[in-house]
Amino acid sequence: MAFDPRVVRQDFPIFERTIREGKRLVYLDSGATSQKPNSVIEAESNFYRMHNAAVHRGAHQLAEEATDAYEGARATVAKFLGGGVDEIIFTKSATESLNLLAYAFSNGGSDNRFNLTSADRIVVTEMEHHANLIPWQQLAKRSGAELAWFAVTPDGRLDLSNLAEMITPNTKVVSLTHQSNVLGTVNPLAAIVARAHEVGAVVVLDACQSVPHMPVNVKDLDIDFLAFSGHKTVGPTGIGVLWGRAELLKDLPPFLFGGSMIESVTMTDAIWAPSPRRHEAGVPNMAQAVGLAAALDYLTAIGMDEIYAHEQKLGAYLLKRLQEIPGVNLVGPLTMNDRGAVASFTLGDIHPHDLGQFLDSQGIAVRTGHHCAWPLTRKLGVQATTRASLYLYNDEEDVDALIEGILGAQKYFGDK
Amino acid sequence: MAFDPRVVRQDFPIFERTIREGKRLVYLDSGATSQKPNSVIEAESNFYRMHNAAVHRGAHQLAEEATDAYEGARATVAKFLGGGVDEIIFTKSATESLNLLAYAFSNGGSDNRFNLTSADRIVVTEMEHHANLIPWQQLAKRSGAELAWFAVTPDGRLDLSNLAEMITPNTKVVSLTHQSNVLGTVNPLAAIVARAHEVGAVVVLDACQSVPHMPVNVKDLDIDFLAFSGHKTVGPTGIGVLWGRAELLKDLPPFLFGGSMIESVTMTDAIWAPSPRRHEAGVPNMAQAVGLAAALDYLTAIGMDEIYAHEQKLGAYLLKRLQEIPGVNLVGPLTMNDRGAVASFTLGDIHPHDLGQFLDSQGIAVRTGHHCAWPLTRKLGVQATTRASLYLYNDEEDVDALIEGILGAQKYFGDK
Amino acid sequence: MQLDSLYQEVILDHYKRPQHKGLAATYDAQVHHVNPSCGDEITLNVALDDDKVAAITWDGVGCSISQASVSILSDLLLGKSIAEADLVLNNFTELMQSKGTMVGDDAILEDAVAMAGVSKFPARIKCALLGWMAYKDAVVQAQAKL
Amino acid sequence: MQLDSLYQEVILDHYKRPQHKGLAATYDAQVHHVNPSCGDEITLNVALDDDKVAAITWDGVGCSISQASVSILSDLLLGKSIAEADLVLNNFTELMQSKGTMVGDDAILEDAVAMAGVSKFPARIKCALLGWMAYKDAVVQAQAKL
Ligand SMILES: Cc1ncc(COP(=O)(O)O)c(C=O)c1O
Ligand SMILES: Cc1ncc(COP(=O)(O)O)c(C=O)c1O
Repeated sequence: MAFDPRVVRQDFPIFERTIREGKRLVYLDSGATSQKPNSVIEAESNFYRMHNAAVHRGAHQLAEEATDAYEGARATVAKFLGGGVDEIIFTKSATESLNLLAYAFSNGGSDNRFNLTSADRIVVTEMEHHANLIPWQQLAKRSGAELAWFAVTPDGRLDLSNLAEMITPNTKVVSLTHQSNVLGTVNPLAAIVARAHEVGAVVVLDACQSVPHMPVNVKDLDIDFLAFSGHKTVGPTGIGVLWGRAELLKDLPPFLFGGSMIESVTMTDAIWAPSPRRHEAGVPNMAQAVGLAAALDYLTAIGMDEIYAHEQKLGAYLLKRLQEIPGVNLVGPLTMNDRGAVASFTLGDIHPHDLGQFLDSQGIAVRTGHHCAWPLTRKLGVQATTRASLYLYNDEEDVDALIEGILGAQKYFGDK
Repeated sequence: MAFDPRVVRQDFPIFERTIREGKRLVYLDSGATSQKPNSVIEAESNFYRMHNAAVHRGAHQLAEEATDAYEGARATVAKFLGGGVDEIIFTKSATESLNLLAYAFSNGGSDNRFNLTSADRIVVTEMEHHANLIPWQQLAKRSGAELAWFAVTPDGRLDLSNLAEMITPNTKVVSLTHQSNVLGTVNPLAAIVARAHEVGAVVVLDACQSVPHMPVNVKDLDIDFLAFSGHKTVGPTGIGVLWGRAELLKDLPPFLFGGSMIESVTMTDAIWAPSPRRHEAGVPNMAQAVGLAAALDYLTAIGMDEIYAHEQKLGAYLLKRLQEIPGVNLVGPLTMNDRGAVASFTLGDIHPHDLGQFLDSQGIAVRTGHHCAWPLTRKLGVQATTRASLYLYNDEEDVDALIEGILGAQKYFGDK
Repeated sequence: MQLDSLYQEVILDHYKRPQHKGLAATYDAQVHHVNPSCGDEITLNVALDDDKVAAITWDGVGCSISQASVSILSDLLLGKSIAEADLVLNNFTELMQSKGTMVGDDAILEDAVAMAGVSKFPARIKCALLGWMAYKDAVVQAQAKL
Repeated sequence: MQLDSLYQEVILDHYKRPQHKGLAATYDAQVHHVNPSCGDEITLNVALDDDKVAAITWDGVGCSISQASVSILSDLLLGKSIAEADLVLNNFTELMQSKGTMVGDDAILEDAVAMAGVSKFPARIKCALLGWMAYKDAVVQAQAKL
């Protein structure tokens, strides 16, 4: 059966409601967070209603069932990413996943292989979300390591002309986004990964904006760590994932300390459990892990290839329609080559906040501002942009509504 | 209307199911995690179905509604604890709350008032859960500060005979549990808080086992920080709270770095937002915060005083019935003075795992092991204990079932 | 249309013809405020003459609400005593937090009552307050110098 | 009663009359293993004679499953070649992970087939494996010394 976003939409109860005096909801803010299908909402509720107990802890039937559900969710995530079951760590968000890693690089003491010193270098890019920038800035400050970054070209691509000079032999971590949440740019990983591995650095991928939208296989990408958030992947809030190679996780020092992450404890010392347990302190976000598994099952049933193809087509339509409007100034690549279905732009003299407000009055949800990528926004020479981000439940009608909304805003703010 | 646990139980859908071949569920493991009423499950589902959007970020109606719901939840938590709205930080769990604090004590640099050095002392107790012990152990290792602890007496109380020598003038933090998750002991705070404040130390309260079970008011207790978990408070998994005095939070350095916690960002530096935003990086666990507010509303509607009175009465009954059984050896105080409704015990030669397994076969859920308080278990001279922990939905029938189960286990393992 | 309650004529007028925009060369205090959620910025200069607001000038980039609001503010507070200006400031802040339940006292707020509609759009309240918070900050700094 | 499939007579017998309990004074390797979720502990000594398991002795505290399992193990592996013992070990591990779908090959596992029921109780599998993992570890260490 052909992929049909209108059929998909029926799985998402939020589309049954209306916005601002009866308008149809045109949700173009999935880059911030996605909507949830019934199966995800029910998986979480069902866990509470039927199987709720603390995992790994009780010797009773509910605890067994909860453990099965939680560990089953881990297996689902592993399969979705093409990683091993013991390579999946549940966190509360991609933000926590990336912080976990950045702390781990200074938590292990001088004999730990991840320990950074002032002799080392950390490489990021100028298009990072704050969540994949500030943790590394802080690690640099803590450890004395140097922070360096790939620049962004005027057309919104990474400038890799200085690849070998940027990823120096003393580079220990290269952390970058798979797809920019502002530009849509999908970064070319092969050359970066090859160079990083050549110098013995690990590659960390912020996959927040790729895992929801395209097939992502950690083995094929040959990366070392990957982070994404459940809530952008039609999953619940309060759940994120860190995938890491087993061979690396085994030596990765812990970040959060508490119950269930230990092998033994005295008043003065503790010995850590093996991964992934070592990295999951306390009673976990069980219902959210189960909800995330339902989300990935939902996406898998539709097919990530189908979703990708749909978004490529719809993204091309969005770019085309936007460029027909005089005054629209797109940031980021102008074609769909290595690019996702998100468009950030300015509109003449109309401030993004005002445009966003007008669109909202028409039922159209977009995001405005610097999109938590302030250095990038500054580099692009804009104060703020308006961002429309598409997902599996959007269709051409939604894009048409946006275009009409933009024309309406020009009229509204121009006429007055 | 009189408080009736059988009526309360009707709000919790899990009690409609049965265990092991049709047995009634006798859930005595609320110390590990509590069950959830329908209103909590529905609050979370309803957020996804009706209002889901990224808070604080979008200029559209859903984002406004989500922000209202999330900030409304913060106000509910503040009111429940008797704190200010800006004094509530949402985390994923008490474990994260306590780690946030412990990291903050070394994240600020030498001019930050919280920064610990080798001249300082951290004081905990011997009855701490690993979540309130290991983060401080690690802080001691990072900062060079000394870790000291109040001992536990044979009858399961804190030994405060050396209060003034323990909380020395160079003590900067005193962190302790309000109610022991193993012993049930409720610690006397007034003298500890007075001495801590006398020497200028802050008092951190692990309220995981008190907030769900008794009225807790941070102003009355005169403490400085408090942590608890939603999932033990009839709330969702994946949400915890850190309360802190506004006057302290304002200088507390951040822990997780990323979106929404900044005032401004460049490639090399960041300036932090004020609390509580500074301490909530990334898209938050919005649905879980909303669920937690529904949980606290649920408890408030019943009345924390009512719940406390019920548990005191039921706890007394539990202690009495247990002590009637030859072979039962209770750890912790033997009366309900300054004590909650949880009982940990050994049973002659029958290993807790075997007892727990037998009880499970009767539909009775208890926890066995060291309950994430291994140093305490060792101090008490036991390998492991069996723990029955009560909550608002338990009644005398549940206690009777436990007693019968214990007698059955003695017969089962004795006869063979 | 609900939107018109936000974008009153007065607001769009001030947005298109901002008052006192362009920083004066002399001042008692200069502050720079940013709205971290959208990046809007404002620089504001204040000069005092004893307890009177002798000059307010500003520059900045931002949405119609933030620009109009600071423009209205500078018209409104100029020449007032610091105490009078405080009254206006408090009145305005209260109006912004009213969630659409107040219309604003036009004897005190004059043109600024046009901002009443903003209070119904929580995401925009920070825009409206940006200039006012900057003014508040600047006066404190200027007074500290007296 | 499902519980009886867990607590087989053989298991309770071994629990009450553990075999080879009490550590021998001489050994090639000694290991100490702990089950971190319940605190159960075991110390196990192994002595090898070329490629043969010449002695296994142990001491420890734990539940009936963990105690019976190590008692059965020491009876079963004593006198076997390391390779034969490995076969038993692998067979046993597989049985434990079978979630109740296997009955166990009694030609290989002998008394240890009585542990088959444990595989239906996920929380107890670690108890059953505690001694076996200790044995595995000890043999590797003992061989390293040869
Ligand atoms: C006293 C105490 N402190 C801390 C915790 C940790 O709570 P959580 O696992 O929800 O983070 C618990 C419960 O596990 C506890 O009982
Ligand atoms: C590229 C990118 N990285 C990281 C994040 C942070 O994700 P979260 O806020 O869910 O932790 C986001 C989304 O906000 C993002 O778009």
